[in-house]
Amino acid sequence: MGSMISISIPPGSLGAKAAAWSLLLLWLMLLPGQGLAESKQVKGLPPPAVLNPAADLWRDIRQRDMATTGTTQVRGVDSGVLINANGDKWRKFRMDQLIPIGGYLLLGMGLFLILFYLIRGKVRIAGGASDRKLPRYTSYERLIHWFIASIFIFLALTGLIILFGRPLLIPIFGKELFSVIASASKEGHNLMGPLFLVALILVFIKFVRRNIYQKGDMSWLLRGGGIIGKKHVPSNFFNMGEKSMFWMLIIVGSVIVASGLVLIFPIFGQGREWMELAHVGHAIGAILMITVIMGHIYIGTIGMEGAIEGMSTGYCDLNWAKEHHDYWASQMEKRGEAISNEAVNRFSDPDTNRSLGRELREAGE
Amino acid sequence: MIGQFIDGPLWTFSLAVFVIGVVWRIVTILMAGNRPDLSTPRGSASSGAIRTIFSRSVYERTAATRGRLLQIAGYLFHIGLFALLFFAKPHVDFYAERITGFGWATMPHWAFILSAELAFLGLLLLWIHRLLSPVTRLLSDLDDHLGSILVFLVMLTGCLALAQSFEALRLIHLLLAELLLIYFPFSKLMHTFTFVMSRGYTGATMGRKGVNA
Amino acid sequence: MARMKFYCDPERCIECNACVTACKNENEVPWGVNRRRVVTINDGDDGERSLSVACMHCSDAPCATVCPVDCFYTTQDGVVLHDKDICIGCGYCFYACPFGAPQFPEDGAFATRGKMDKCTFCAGGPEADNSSDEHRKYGSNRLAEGKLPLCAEMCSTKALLAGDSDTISEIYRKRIINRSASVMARGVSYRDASFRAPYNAAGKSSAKE
Amino acid sequence: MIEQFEQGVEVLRQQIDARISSYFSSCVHCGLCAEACLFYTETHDPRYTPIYKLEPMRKLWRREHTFWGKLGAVFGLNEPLTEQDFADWETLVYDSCTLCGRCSMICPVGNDITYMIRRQREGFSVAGYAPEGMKEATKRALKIGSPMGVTFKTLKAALAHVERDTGLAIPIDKKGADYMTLFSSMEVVNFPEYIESIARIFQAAGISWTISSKAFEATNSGIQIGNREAAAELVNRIVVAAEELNVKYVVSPECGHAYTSIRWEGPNLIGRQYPFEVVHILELLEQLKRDGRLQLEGKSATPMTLHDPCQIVRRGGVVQQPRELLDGVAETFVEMKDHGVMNWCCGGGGGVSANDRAEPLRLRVFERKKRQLEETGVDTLVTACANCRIILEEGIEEYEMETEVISLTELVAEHLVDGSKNKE
Repeated sequence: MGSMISISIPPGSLGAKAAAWSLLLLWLMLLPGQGLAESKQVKGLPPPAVLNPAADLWRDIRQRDMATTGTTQVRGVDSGVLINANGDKWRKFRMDQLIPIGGYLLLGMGLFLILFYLIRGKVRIAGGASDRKLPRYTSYERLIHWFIASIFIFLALTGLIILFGRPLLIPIFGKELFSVIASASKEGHNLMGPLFLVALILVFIKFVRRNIYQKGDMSWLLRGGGIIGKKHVPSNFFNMGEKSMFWMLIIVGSVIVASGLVLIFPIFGQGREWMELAHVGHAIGAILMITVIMGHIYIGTIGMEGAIEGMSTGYCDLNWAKEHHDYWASQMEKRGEAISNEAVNRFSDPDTNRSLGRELREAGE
Repeated sequence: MIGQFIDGPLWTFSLAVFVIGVVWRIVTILMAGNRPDLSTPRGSASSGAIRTIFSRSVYERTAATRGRLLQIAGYLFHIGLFALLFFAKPHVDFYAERITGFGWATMPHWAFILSAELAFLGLLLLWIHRLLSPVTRLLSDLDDHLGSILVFLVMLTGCLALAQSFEALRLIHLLLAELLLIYFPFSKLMHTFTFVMSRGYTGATMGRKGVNA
Repeated sequence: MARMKFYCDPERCIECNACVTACKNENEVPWGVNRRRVVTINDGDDGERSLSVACMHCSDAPCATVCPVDCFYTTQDGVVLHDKDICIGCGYCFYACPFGAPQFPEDGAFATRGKMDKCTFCAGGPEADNSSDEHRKYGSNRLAEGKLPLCAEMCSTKALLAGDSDTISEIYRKRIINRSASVMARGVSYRDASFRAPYNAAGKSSAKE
Repeated sequence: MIEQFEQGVEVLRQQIDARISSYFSSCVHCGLCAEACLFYTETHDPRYTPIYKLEPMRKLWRREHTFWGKLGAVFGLNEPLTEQDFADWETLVYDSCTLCGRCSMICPVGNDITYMIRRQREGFSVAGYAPEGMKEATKRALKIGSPMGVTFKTLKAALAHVERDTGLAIPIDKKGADYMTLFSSMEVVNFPEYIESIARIFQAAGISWTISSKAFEATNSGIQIGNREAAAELVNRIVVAAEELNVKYVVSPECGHAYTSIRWEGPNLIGRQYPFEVVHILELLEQLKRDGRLQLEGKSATPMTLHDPCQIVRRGGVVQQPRELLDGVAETFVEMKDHGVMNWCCGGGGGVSANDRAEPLRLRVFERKKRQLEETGVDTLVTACANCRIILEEGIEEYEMETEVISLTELVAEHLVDGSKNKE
């Protein structure tokens, strides 16, 4: 037994004996990186006969080697664990890394996009809008795009409220009101989350074939997707950037969904470690995804002329398609899929509907 | 103060508007009257009517892609909403306290959440579809959008108030539900009741002809 | 100003669970919520030790740091309390707490979290002392009545100490001195001086001796 | 013109009954009916959505039967039904609807959209917004007795021809006969084989039948254009003739809308029940076959498929009979993918065939039928409606297909046990 004691505490340390009596020292031992190494060996004194055995106990349950769990009458996951060592790591991640770094990343992306817009400006259709259009997305494709988009925006907003609400919103709204907002965000986030999984599956099934990397994608990447220089780089239905974004969405999205499910359903017997890990994955994935999607939204709306048409009306301008997706556009044009603007308007614009009767009658008479 | 108003008089008022409005709407429809059908029937009108009232809920496989999507989303939304409305515990408790005086069997919590998920899935799909499809863009008027928005908001605030611990969230949910109740009799939402009549009339005519409609 | 702390003496705790029962009874906590639990290490083996744990009312509480709605506060007595009207039941405090103190009433089959509940050092919550609201949400407020938490008061072996940290560290210090003195005076090892086998981290292996 | 328009609105107003009110109240604008309409599925033009074709009537209903409409009308907020609406919707109501009734089968709230369009046409025709072709046809039907201008003289010539070919005497104006047979002008002009088949089948089955010289025309342009008075007049002629001849049954020809008009709409148009029964020729044939009075022999080896005429099957209820009959005469009978009550229209029903300006559209939407036919892989198409037959033949010609279209009655006649001839 003596050996046992001497392993734990440097021999001959009377100072250690005194320290072990102190409650404060027990507290210190709970903190990582703190030990008793600083106690100095005093020469000429016999080895310690007595040490507080509680010190050993506390060191063990401190879980540095994740070994000691006890039993308890209280049922529940992890109820036998006396001290959860990872909690502090998780706290540090959240407070020292996630919130500041994540916040600056999102802010930085916003600023970057503003700067980019100011420098580069809107990417115009070089040849101007043509009088013909190509069918780009079917209504089902648009439906699932806007479905995943609306759910994503809702989840991103509610998630960001929970993450950044304390530093940003509490000063504005006060604790009481913010608590209402946060509770609503949490419940909404939890309820809508599983729908993101459904949307992700639908998007994956619908778009995966067009997003497999093809010949020509590499050269698109090497030429910077046309950002460098003024020349447009030809590409297939989706260019390298869009494909990469798709795979990011699928892979990171799966991580987010999987970790999210771990977090909202504490019924699988997952302990704190799992949830902490899931939270880390969820947060990193979400910040990454929001950053990328910000770029996606930018290039889809104010960043590029004619880009949103495909997703809103289902048709894109022929010149736009030739400039940005030349391989696909020329194929489509060869197959005679280009449609005149009037025909497109007739199908998508409700305001021109009334003229049909007259048109038909005039054509018939 | 405003909470008491929402919880008390406004609730009573909206319920009254809803009940009186719905009855009034149904009565005015019936008052328009139908001419009796003099042709010799081949089959029974009443059994045709009953048949159609139920058979129109059956999936129609001949509808094309868009039709399939519409029908599936329609099922999800309606089944989810029905379950939420009548078998979610907070709702049943509310009815028991305010209207009926007695409660009934409620869903377990997981089924409650699941039906909310389904209802949201269905409603979102249907709504985005309404905004995208040329057909529904052409057909939809303010009433359609207002109805969708109100139902969506009621569902959303209901989901945000899921924690059931913030009075403010409950009141927002209740207020929107009351607005919905007031709006209900004057809108498309009346199809909740009139679909029985529509299906019944059509079913009766088709039943007389011996067609399973 | 006093700084309230718990300390559980493992040499004295006999795993009677009276503290758990006392806590449940005094604070009327719902099913599934356990503000205090007794954990036994090396159960049934040589060197078995038990500890009663609850919220330790940390001086720099991790739960308060991570709370997204900032619902925690520390009283003048150093007791860490939270406001249930603000809590949204996110569970972050549960992830961060080293002791597993925050508890969540299960809300149905998916076990979505209700509002967090934890040991209050029998000091209630932010509501007026001993108001019915406070009692309903947080249980007793014995501190306001000048009493210490019931778990410690009930402890038959006085293993669980609660009170001002100066006082309880003094009590514990005296205990250790007394134990050591008795050991040294008799010139035997601690093991021989004690009724109980000393705690052995290796667990079963020590049984051979 | 203004007066005519106001009359039209008034007529339209009278059409709105409890059924239509509940239909409009129920419609949630889901747009599912578009998927059922071949004019939409073939063109993807949203204006061909069935319920959209009812916008004028809905406008009137909304203004006069709903709270917001009435309120808006008081404050002059919502625009009233204008003559321009009639003008704009005329083609939608007449050219792009064959009253096939497929939308009525698919509507999730159970709206009978076809019924509403039929009603809306009443207002349109009174207001003067109807296709010239249909107006003319109605005029001819009222004046001459047939929309195609076929007089009894023409029929008589055709009958004489049949008598010569078959050697059978065709009874005309025979009082007390059991069955009075009607024809459609199309059959008289284009398919006299039909008359011959009828004569041979009735002879073989030993049926006492006759043709009225006063009313042989079964088609009813009044129903297609939506003119209640004209429709009632045309039905009344048949009823009067049948009563004069004191027949027990009136046999409707294959022609689809003729069956609907005489069987289902007729009594309501003239406001009384008939002292006789109306049967469709297929109903009758199937009945005879079941009773053993119709002996058939030999089955055609060529695989056949069936085009269900909308008005007979979906809107008429004669669903199983054609299939029973086909079973008796065809070895291989292939059903189309969507058949029976969910069959796709040929594109020429509801007066569209009488409407010249609708021809390009009609031929375009024939693609649906073409696809359906190609899916079956069968080159022989059996149908039971003279109108469908003409439209199908035109479509087949337009798309240069090899399909042969035959009438079910004629097919049955071909497979008669040759008892009649042997006896002679």
